[in-house]
Amino acid sequence: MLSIRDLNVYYGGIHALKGVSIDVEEGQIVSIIGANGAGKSTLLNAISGMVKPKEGRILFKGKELPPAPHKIVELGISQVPEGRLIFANLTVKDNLMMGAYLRKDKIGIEKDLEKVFALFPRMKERIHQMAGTLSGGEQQMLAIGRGLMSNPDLILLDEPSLGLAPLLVKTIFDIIESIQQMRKTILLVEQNAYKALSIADKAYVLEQGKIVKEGSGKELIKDKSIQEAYLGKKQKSEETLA
Amino acid sequence: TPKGTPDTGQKAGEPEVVKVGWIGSLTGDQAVWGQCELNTVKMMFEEINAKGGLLGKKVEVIGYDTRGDATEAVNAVKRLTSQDKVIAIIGPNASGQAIAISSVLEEMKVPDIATVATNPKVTVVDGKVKPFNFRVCFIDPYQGAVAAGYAADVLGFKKAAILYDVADDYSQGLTEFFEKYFIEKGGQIVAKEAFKSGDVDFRPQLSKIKESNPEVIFMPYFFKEVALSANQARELGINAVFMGGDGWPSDVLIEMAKDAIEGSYIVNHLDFNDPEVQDFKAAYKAKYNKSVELNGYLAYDAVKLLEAAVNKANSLDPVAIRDALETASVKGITGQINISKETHNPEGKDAAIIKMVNGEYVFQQKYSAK
Amino acid sequence: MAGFMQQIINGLSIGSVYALMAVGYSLVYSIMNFSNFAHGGVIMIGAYIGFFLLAAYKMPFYVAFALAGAGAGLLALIIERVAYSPLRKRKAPFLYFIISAMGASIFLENIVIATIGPTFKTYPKVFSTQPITVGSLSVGRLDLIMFVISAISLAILIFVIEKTKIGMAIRGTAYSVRASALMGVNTDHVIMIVFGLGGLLGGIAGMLFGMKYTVYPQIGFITIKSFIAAVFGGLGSLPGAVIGSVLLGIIETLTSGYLSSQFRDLIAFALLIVVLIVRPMGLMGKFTEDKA
Amino acid sequence: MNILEFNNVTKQFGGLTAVGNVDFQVAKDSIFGLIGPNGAGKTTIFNLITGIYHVTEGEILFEGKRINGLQPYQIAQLGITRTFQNIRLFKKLTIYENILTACHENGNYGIFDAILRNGKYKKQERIMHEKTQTLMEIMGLEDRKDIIAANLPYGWQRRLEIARALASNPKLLLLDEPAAGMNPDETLKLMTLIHEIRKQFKVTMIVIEHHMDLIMGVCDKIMVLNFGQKLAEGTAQEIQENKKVIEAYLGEEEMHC
Amino acid sequence: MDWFYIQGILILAGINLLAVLGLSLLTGFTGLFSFGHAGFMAIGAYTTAIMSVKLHLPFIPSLMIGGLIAALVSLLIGKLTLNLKGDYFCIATLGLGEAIRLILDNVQYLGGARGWPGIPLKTTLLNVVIIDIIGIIILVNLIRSKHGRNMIAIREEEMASQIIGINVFRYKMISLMISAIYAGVAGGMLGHYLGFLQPKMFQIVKSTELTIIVIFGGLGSISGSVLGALVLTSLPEMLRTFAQWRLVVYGIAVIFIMISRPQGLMGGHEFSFHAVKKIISSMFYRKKQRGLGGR
Ligand SMILES: Nc1ncnc2c1ncn2[C@@H]1O[C@H](COP(=O)(O)OP(=O)(O)OP(=O)(O)O)[C@@H](O)[C@H]1O
Ligand SMILES: Nc1ncnc2c1ncn2[C@@H]1O[C@H](COP(=O)(O)OP(=O)(O)OP(=O)(O)O)[C@@H](O)[C@H]1O
Ligand SMILES: [Mg+2]
Ligand SMILES: [Mg+2]
Repeated sequence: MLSIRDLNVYYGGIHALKGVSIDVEEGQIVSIIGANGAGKSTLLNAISGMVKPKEGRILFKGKELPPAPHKIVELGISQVPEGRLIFANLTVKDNLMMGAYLRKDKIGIEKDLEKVFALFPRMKERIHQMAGTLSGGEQQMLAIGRGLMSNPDLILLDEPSLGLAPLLVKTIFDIIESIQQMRKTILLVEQNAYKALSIADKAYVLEQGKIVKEGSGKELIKDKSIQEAYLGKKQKSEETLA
Repeated sequence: TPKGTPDTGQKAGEPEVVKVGWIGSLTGDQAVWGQCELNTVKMMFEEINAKGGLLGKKVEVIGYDTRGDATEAVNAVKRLTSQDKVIAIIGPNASGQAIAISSVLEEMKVPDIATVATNPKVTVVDGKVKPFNFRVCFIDPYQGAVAAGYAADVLGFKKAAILYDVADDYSQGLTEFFEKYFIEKGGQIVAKEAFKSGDVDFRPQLSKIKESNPEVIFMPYFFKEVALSANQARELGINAVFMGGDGWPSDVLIEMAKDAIEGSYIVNHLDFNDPEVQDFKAAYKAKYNKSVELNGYLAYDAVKLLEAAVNKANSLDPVAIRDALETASVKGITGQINISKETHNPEGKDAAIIKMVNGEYVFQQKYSAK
Repeated sequence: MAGFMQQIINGLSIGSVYALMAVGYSLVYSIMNFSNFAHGGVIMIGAYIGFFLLAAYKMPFYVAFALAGAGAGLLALIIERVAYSPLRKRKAPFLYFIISAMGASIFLENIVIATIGPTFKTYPKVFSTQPITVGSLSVGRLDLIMFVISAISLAILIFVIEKTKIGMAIRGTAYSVRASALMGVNTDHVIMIVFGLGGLLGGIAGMLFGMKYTVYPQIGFITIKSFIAAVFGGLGSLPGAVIGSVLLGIIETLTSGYLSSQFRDLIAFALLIVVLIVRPMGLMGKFTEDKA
Repeated sequence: MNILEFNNVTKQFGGLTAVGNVDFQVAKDSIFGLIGPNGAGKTTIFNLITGIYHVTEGEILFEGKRINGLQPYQIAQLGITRTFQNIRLFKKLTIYENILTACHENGNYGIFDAILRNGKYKKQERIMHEKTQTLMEIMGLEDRKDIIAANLPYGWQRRLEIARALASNPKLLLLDEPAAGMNPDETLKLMTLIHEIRKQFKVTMIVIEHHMDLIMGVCDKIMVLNFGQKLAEGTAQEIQENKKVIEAYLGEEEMHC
Repeated sequence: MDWFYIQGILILAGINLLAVLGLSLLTGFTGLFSFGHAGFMAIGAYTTAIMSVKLHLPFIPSLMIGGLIAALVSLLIGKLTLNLKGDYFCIATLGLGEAIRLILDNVQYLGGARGWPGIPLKTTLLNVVIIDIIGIIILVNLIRSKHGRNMIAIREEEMASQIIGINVFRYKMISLMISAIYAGVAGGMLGHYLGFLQPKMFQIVKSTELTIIVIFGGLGSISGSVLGALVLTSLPEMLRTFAQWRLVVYGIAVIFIMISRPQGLMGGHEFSFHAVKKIISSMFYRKKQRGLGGR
């Protein structure tokens, strides 16, 4: 569905992505893990057209992506950005409606709105609150809900569990799986590597702008070096909890 | 030479062309007048050149824009006197600029003839006459006195109101002297209201003036505001006679406020219908396809005065011209100009009283304040 | 009392002039978050277009009116393309936009002086200037028309901004161009629509201003007043812009009428500052506690 | 001895009670954990302590003195500082400049000393630069000295926020989700860092986090908020076993493994 | 070009520069946008003139008093308005500038709108340059100190500044007062350069001209301000021959430079002393290299 070949992105002198190639099959959850600054967000932004790659190709359903971000959304790719980027000056409802900006099917929109409210009842309670005054976690819920509202074929999630309470983190991963059930494709960037790998059909490890490993989620979870670099703590915390 | 005075009566290879400077507003809200002045000067110089030039040399004008800004005027005069080496400068039309440039004129020893700069301090400060500043127009106290005298003595008004532009030097000057002389003549100022340059709505002030029931309203400002305020006054049902100064005359005023200003009186520099004026008016119109504004007449006189001084001095040296200007006398289009050595003003110049009749500027009489 | 009422009417009349100008200005402000000082120039050009269409081409009023609005809207778009869009592309801070806007306004004023000329022009009479009198009070016909037109255009504008999808996109873009783009909004279009609308309102304002007063290259100067009025009412709030304008008009007239016309602006400014001290976001501006 | 006390503090936004009648004490030199579901009012408590919001009711005592009503900078000067959940760095300045700026209380000289560049200025500036240098080293930022803050990846920005907060020698440091955006490994390092900071700077800390490992690993005492009310308070052990907390916040699964 | 003329432009550029330096502290380094600095110039100009003409004080003390009075007025204004944000503050200063002008228009003792001629000519290129250099040194030293850093912090992120203990209001006030002193002294020099003062000289246009220079030169860059003052003061002079087209060209030039260098002339150099150093050192370096036989 999505295939990226040899992608190179620069920020001025900083070479943020160095020849990255990934493939995402329809209906899969593909996770990308990596340390801070590895270039994960940059990769998602390149797909969304928010940063212009210097070299490389991004093919979506076999076709080259157009340069303008709104055209890319039209094709069915939507991003839930890192740091939420909710519209602080709009109400919760309007934020969600912005998510559905390109959709024309009124009934479908209503249905999806109800779905979002079912996922996040807090959003329904706060439907008229200015989004800027929501708590951090509430904003994160809103951002995810907004991403769902565009009913995309491919949804790019940039650290969706950031700042969410443990209970909600669990819910979020459940939601991600249920989104997959709705025959959508998901490209997931996560710091919570354990969770991200356990639900992934396929995963990539990004280090300093390069893909250093790829494989199925299950394989990678068992990988020694990955356990050390990204999951090390998980084992330890399990000890403490036990 | 760092601070070389332009010695025009100079060395080998004497210039074939003599340069005369002009400064004034070509841009900004005073551009109407500036552009007309420069046009007039250009036209006159062509005439002079056709007749053989100044002392046999072709004369050329270098005109610089000042945006109506004193600082810019100083820059422009510095450039004219040092780089362009002009023998004299004509303009500007606003007093602020004319005052600001005098130190440069003195330093570079080049005379200036202001056109419509009516503030007394253009030529005389603290009782001392400024050696290089001259003008061809009458001054604010005189104009104010004429207006007040005519209103009180000839028209017999007792109650006057004043509307003026508080941010404008010209308007403040006329206001002060009109008020002073009108009261001296036993009149009463029943209202004195101000607006600020750039305003377009005068109803609040006019409403207040209306309540004071004046017989005459003195409006010492420029024709755009005159047109607007006159119309608004009539709309508010004010029936008093309007009176104004030399900021009024223009075809545009009539076009816009013909009915409102019917019956108004204006203190002017000349009678537009004077037969002697017609040639110039027609020539200007033919050349520029626009009617000449009031400033054109005074620019005309400034050029005439300069020509007379050069001929009298029989020299193109700026200082010699200055000396000649001190006692120059010439018959101008706005009347006889006799420069006084003490004030550098054209003394004894009568004002022309004009009345608006059927949308025409109709000359009433020459009038001079005692 | 009649005097007082007349002054209030005078104030409303001046206020509605400010209001028409302030709305277009405030609209652009609310999206772009910078004071578009070229708006004055757009208003002025609108006034000239209206003038030429009426005086030289003798067009019917409604046609001229529509064309003046359209022409000014187009001009605003051109300014956006030439002077702002390159800055936007490079994500320059808002101050640079202001300078570019000032450049544009200097350019517009002076291009008119250099080509059409500095003299003011008078609109041909379209509506009777005979005021409507009620008792000893008089109201200009044009004042009434301006009042109605400001009210209608404001109502339409608020409806568009608050209730339509494009309005939502406008508000979204106002907050974050980046986030809106991610939602599939063609932010370039939205910004052009905003400038176009702002220009359109400016053109209408200019033409009505020209009819009521006169046309001259420095009309833009008066927009400083509407800028102040917009701040007074709360920046970015369209109803605020209108209320601020009307209040400013009334304050100005009452000050001239009852306190001192010499110090009118001084008193008006002092009042403005008092209002801002009590309500730092203007009368209708939303005061949001900064959330950490 | 308690460094901070909340007595019956309430904060309302319009009809919404974000914090309602909350009482708690933070012991000096301890690390105090503040947890609770999203929107429970945790950040609001930080905003109240630092004076960014004004309390609706109740009082906040710092070292026994009432601080509500003071300006944020006054509270900061008393020795309370914080990091922000939504990062607020001096974006266009470099890492070094960010910290150096925050060191301003470490050196004391007037405007005229600065203008004259006298000895006092030089000496005090040196102190500030040294302090900055030390902080950079402790926080592991020294080799990124000249990077503009805005261009840093998320995780480092959080680190920089902590460094900046430490620069003003706080007695009480409030960390709002310091591990957000860090992977488990980095979170682990952060834990070590927090212990290190406690040792080196002798600072009391209040930490808001949703990473339970971090909270359980570093906090001496934990308070759980829910809907603006105190739900529970106690040691890590007590909190983990508290039914109400599990139900409202932690979730079942975590306990089973 | 004649030196006499150039000298005049340089003096004006120097006077503008001084006002611009102050404004640069306020706008470029503290992030406050003022539209009323012509008002502070006016206060300085008239005060200085009163001191030297009416009280017969020497020029330099007169200038200093002019600056101080401007600072005093800014203190009053600041107390009222510095809590306002962004454009609200900007409008308040605009109002202030106009208010000052309006008062001066009405004070007949100082000439009212008709102006005040006969002020002694005391401003020379030499004293302008000296005062400018002092002004630059003070500003550079200030910005390189913790006080300057605090101001920059306020510009960058006001809330974070408070949280690290910066008294935001106080520093805004200091910045405003210093900028008012600069503007006041510049005004004093202007009056004693022209020998004439008129409230008209201090219109909004003058304020915006200063702001344009600051931004044009590059926000937060002193070397940019220097360059900006020189370029923008002489640009209208260079365009003189365009007559009524002059400002048309000027407007286009401003837009063109903004869109082609959207960070201003010295854009990207946050700390101008870096820039100054770099420029100077690169100049030396280049010269040296050339001396050694080129690169
Ligand atoms: N706008 C920018 N300008 C300059 N450099 C940037 C910019 N955005 C990102 N970078 C740099 O590019 C690299 C990759 O950043 P990116 O945000 O993609 O990392 P990430 O993997 O998403 O990290 P995190 O987990 O912290 O979100 C980093 O070194 C970062 O400093
Ligand atoms: N300025 C405000 N206006 C209105 N409501 C507000 C404001 N600030 C916070 N709130 C509301 O108060 C509640 C508490 O918010 P707070 O930011 O303290 O939550 P939190 O506990 O920090 O949550 P999170 O873990 O998601 O960051 C939330 O419901 C939020 O929407
Ligand atoms: Mg990222
Ligand atoms: Mg929070």
